[in-house]
Amino acid sequence: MSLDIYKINPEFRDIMPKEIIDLEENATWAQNQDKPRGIKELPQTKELIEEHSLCAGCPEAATLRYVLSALPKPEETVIVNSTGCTSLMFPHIALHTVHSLFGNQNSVASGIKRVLEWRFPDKQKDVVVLAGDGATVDIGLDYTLQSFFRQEKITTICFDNEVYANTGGQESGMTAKGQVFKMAPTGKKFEKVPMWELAKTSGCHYSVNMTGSAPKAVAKAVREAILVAREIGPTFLNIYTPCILEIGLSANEGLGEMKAGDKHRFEFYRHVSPEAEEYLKKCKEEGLL
Amino acid sequence: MGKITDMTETHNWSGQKLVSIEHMLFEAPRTKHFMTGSEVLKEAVKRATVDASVSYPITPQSEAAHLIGELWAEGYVGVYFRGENEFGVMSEVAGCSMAGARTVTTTSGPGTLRAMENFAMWSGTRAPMQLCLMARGINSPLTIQPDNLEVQYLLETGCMIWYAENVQELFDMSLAAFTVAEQPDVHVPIITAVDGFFVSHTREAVELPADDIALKPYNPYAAPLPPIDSEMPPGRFLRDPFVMKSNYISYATHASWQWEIRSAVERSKPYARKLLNGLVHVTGNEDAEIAFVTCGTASNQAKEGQRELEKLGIKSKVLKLRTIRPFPEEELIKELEGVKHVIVPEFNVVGWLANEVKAKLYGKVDVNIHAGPRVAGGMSLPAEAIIQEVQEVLNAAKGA
Amino acid sequence: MANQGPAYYSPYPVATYEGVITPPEGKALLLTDVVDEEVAMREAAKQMLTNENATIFPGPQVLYGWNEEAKEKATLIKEIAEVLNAKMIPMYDYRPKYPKIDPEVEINPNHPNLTIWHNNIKAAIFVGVHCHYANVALKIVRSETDCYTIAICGLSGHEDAMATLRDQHTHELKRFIEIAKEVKAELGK
Amino acid sequence: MAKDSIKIRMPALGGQGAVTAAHIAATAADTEGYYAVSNPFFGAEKRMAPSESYARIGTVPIYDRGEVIYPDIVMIYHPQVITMGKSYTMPFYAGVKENGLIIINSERDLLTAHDKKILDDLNVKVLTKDFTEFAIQEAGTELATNMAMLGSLFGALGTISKPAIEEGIKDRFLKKYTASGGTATLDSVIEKKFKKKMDLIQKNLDTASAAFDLTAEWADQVGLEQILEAPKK
Repeated sequence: MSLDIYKINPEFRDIMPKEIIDLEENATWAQNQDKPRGIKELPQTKELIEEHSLCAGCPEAATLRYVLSALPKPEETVIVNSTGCTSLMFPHIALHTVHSLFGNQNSVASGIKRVLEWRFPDKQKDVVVLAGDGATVDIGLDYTLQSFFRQEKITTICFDNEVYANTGGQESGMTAKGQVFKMAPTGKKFEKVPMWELAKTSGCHYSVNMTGSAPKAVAKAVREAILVAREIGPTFLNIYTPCILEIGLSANEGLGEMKAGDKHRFEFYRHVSPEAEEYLKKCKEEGLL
Repeated sequence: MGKITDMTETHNWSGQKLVSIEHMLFEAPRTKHFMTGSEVLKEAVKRATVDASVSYPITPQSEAAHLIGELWAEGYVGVYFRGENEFGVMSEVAGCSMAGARTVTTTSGPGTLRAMENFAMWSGTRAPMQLCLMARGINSPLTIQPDNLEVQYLLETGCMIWYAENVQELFDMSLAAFTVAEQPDVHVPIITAVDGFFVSHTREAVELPADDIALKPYNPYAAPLPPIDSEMPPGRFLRDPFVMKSNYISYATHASWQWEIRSAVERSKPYARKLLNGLVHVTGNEDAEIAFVTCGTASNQAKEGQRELEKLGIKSKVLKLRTIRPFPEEELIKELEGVKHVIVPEFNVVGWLANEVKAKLYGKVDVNIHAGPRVAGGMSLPAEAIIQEVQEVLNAAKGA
Repeated sequence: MANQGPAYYSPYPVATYEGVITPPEGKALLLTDVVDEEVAMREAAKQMLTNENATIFPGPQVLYGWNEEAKEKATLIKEIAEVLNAKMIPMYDYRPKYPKIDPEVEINPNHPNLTIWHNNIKAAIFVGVHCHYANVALKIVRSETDCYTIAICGLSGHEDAMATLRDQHTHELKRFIEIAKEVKAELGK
Repeated sequence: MAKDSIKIRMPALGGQGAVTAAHIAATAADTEGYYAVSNPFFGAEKRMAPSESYARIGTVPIYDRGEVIYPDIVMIYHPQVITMGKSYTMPFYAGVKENGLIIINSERDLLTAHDKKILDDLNVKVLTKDFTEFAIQEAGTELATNMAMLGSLFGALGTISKPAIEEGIKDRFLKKYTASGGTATLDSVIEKKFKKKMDLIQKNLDTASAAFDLTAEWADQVGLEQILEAPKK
């Protein structure tokens, strides 16, 4: 049983730090729970992420907490990462995760998902990709789209901060046209890549563009996307999580920036294929949503 | 179609009887077949209880990759698909291996270079997959010919590199490779190299055990780190962690980690010695003063040269290196006792094997090392060219 | 830099660099020598009983009750600690912890020296740690501390430890307990 | 004096079946008890473009790999190899060894006086014959040209028997065979023409056999010495 890997042997309980005991006793694992996990439990329960070194007030860090709170079955979930700011958080997630290279995350995830299906034919194991916009849309675009073409049963979540933040603020394909960043000293010359549209065209059964402003909305999208990926095929979430550092905002201004985004540039976009729609309806009836 | 759950204590999912590597290599009765290197790799994979393979077309490895696909269609291999390009494929097999699968893939020349970043990642994450490399030239200009320059680029990736001379060796070596790579104290990727076309497309006699036996499955829980499957503690496990931008001693971690990969490669030696019958194979006159140090097809050509030289009254021997990483330094030094001239014939323009030999023997053996003859771009290296160069070396030595 | 180890601040804190590798099946390794398992067990027990602040570092494979063997081993390791008068500090996972570890109560493979320095540990047993992380840690310990390291490994052992026991399962742990008791009696500890 | 091993170079045009011929030659020799190896020239061959294959046969282990630089026997499958230079080696007999043999598939003599002088000096015998026409007569299709050429090779060698050749041909057409995409397509074309696989094999065997006899007779007439040692059984 996957949950057993968190169970501390009684002989060692007295020497284990609190965070580990908490993980066993007070995290919301899906097993032995009637209701779906969710954002509402964040305040009372042990989170699946420990302290990490992102900037104070980083919307990406907050959004990752929402994502982790919404995983339908974390004890059977594998997360694949990429390089960038996000990779500073990944070692601190209490799940099996992989960081391998910059841009290859959907390829690694494809291999893992297929092998887990092969090795555990009687279990449902979810594979979720978490990466930034540089990894998803620039250096890794081929691998992202090809995994959609191949109908890999994985969920890809792009933390879109519209910039290469970890390397010091360079233009990315997701940067808005006209924005001045490093490597675009006179402003970006072409439009932001409509990745959520590409995802739809490339075969994703569920594609969303949103901001990280509303925790509940993020959690709902994450949950739906992972459930659809389990049964139907690839799913994609683009979540705007601005780099407050690079656009000159202070630690408490990230939420405002995302809320502003909700109104125009990141107006909620949601594509659901007919098969996925039907499946989600079934999930609702079964209490999975 | 077989399912992994069909596997029993004695038989794998395709109904083959599970045997030890020793039985497979040394005890099972064999019959003669006549086939190419591509075909023989299929035969090896068929007998290896392989969980996963990902493929991509590139000459000359495509046929081997097709044939592994046929094994999947027949139910011998669990997971198989065509990836988008070699960078993707090498990441896909990394995923397969990290998720606990016995994994194999193939590539050649430009594919190797495209995928390059992956190989160091493979070893760093201790993923014990096998890459069968069918060496081909590197652009530019475009070439599809046999030329093993690409191996130079792989030398310091932290992967083991073995080199097979012919179709028979490719079969035996690729089976042994799974076993050695999966040893818990080794557990790094292995590249089994052959010269493309010279082995992949050459048809020759080969002795094979029956195909109703297969190697025991890979056990991902007898490994130096947990597989990515949420089934082994610690529950919080990143393979592998990002240690930059931290206030702890990341440089020591990275240094130690890199040394550990090299140590792991070194630990493969006793296993390889046993399963390959030694890391260096010797043919020719034991007491010769001329020794060819070779790998792959250059060994063939040197043996042809050795035989012709003998007809001319010149004694020589061929020291064929079967492993390049780890480098069989101890064996080579022992075999060079009494040798005055080392000749290193190669199928690439830079002479990477000669460079290796020089670096490893420097200050340890008093011998003249001649880096050549070398051919590149797919040219053949006929015995005639070898004989001529040996005579020039001998004449120069006399003149000196 | 605190006390340095036998390799001192070596750029090559690696036993394989000196040609030492894991012991063959059925054997153990003491520094550079392949020895019988019992010889290594005696020496390990002696080092633990005679050095300051002897500590056992149990790793994830025994800390968590993920299978029957892990549960049995946990009981036996606790007993070993009692017999050897040793403390226990867990290596409960392998992440590079942020912002820093508490070296009083935890050890981490990325900077094991911090825990060894802080607690002035002069002899330690690594058990239940995955081999890769044990090896990463042992190389750092070997280079940057004067701690006598002992690996009790369920697989092939660790040449970077000063004493390594391989293929150690419950049967072997029980045997180690018996030997440790003997050594303890001999030493009058 | 017969040699302990020989190298055969087969320059042809893509689609003529020279790779298949080299494979069958080596398989037949292997059946007869020789050491044998075959390989194609390593290129991206297209139809009617130069294509080359090689076979090596001996009573000692064969180590040599790759393109044959110094052949004992050269088999020219198509006149364009010579007339249009569709060859990887120029002239087509470059590197040929003393006491060797050249078989040319052509309806007319393509050698210049200069060529003849060089080959005469090396004591290399040349057989020029229209094996395509021969194949059409014997098998009803030019696609059997390679079989005629093969039969001719073995007729000249004299130490590899017809049953061994039969084994080689059957091995090629009855076993599952790994071929490049183009060859696989050609296989199906051939099969359609002959309707039945066994019929195809019989026609191939008959063609090879007739060419064998014809060449053996020619070898007698021109006094061709034994090129390859008999196998050590």
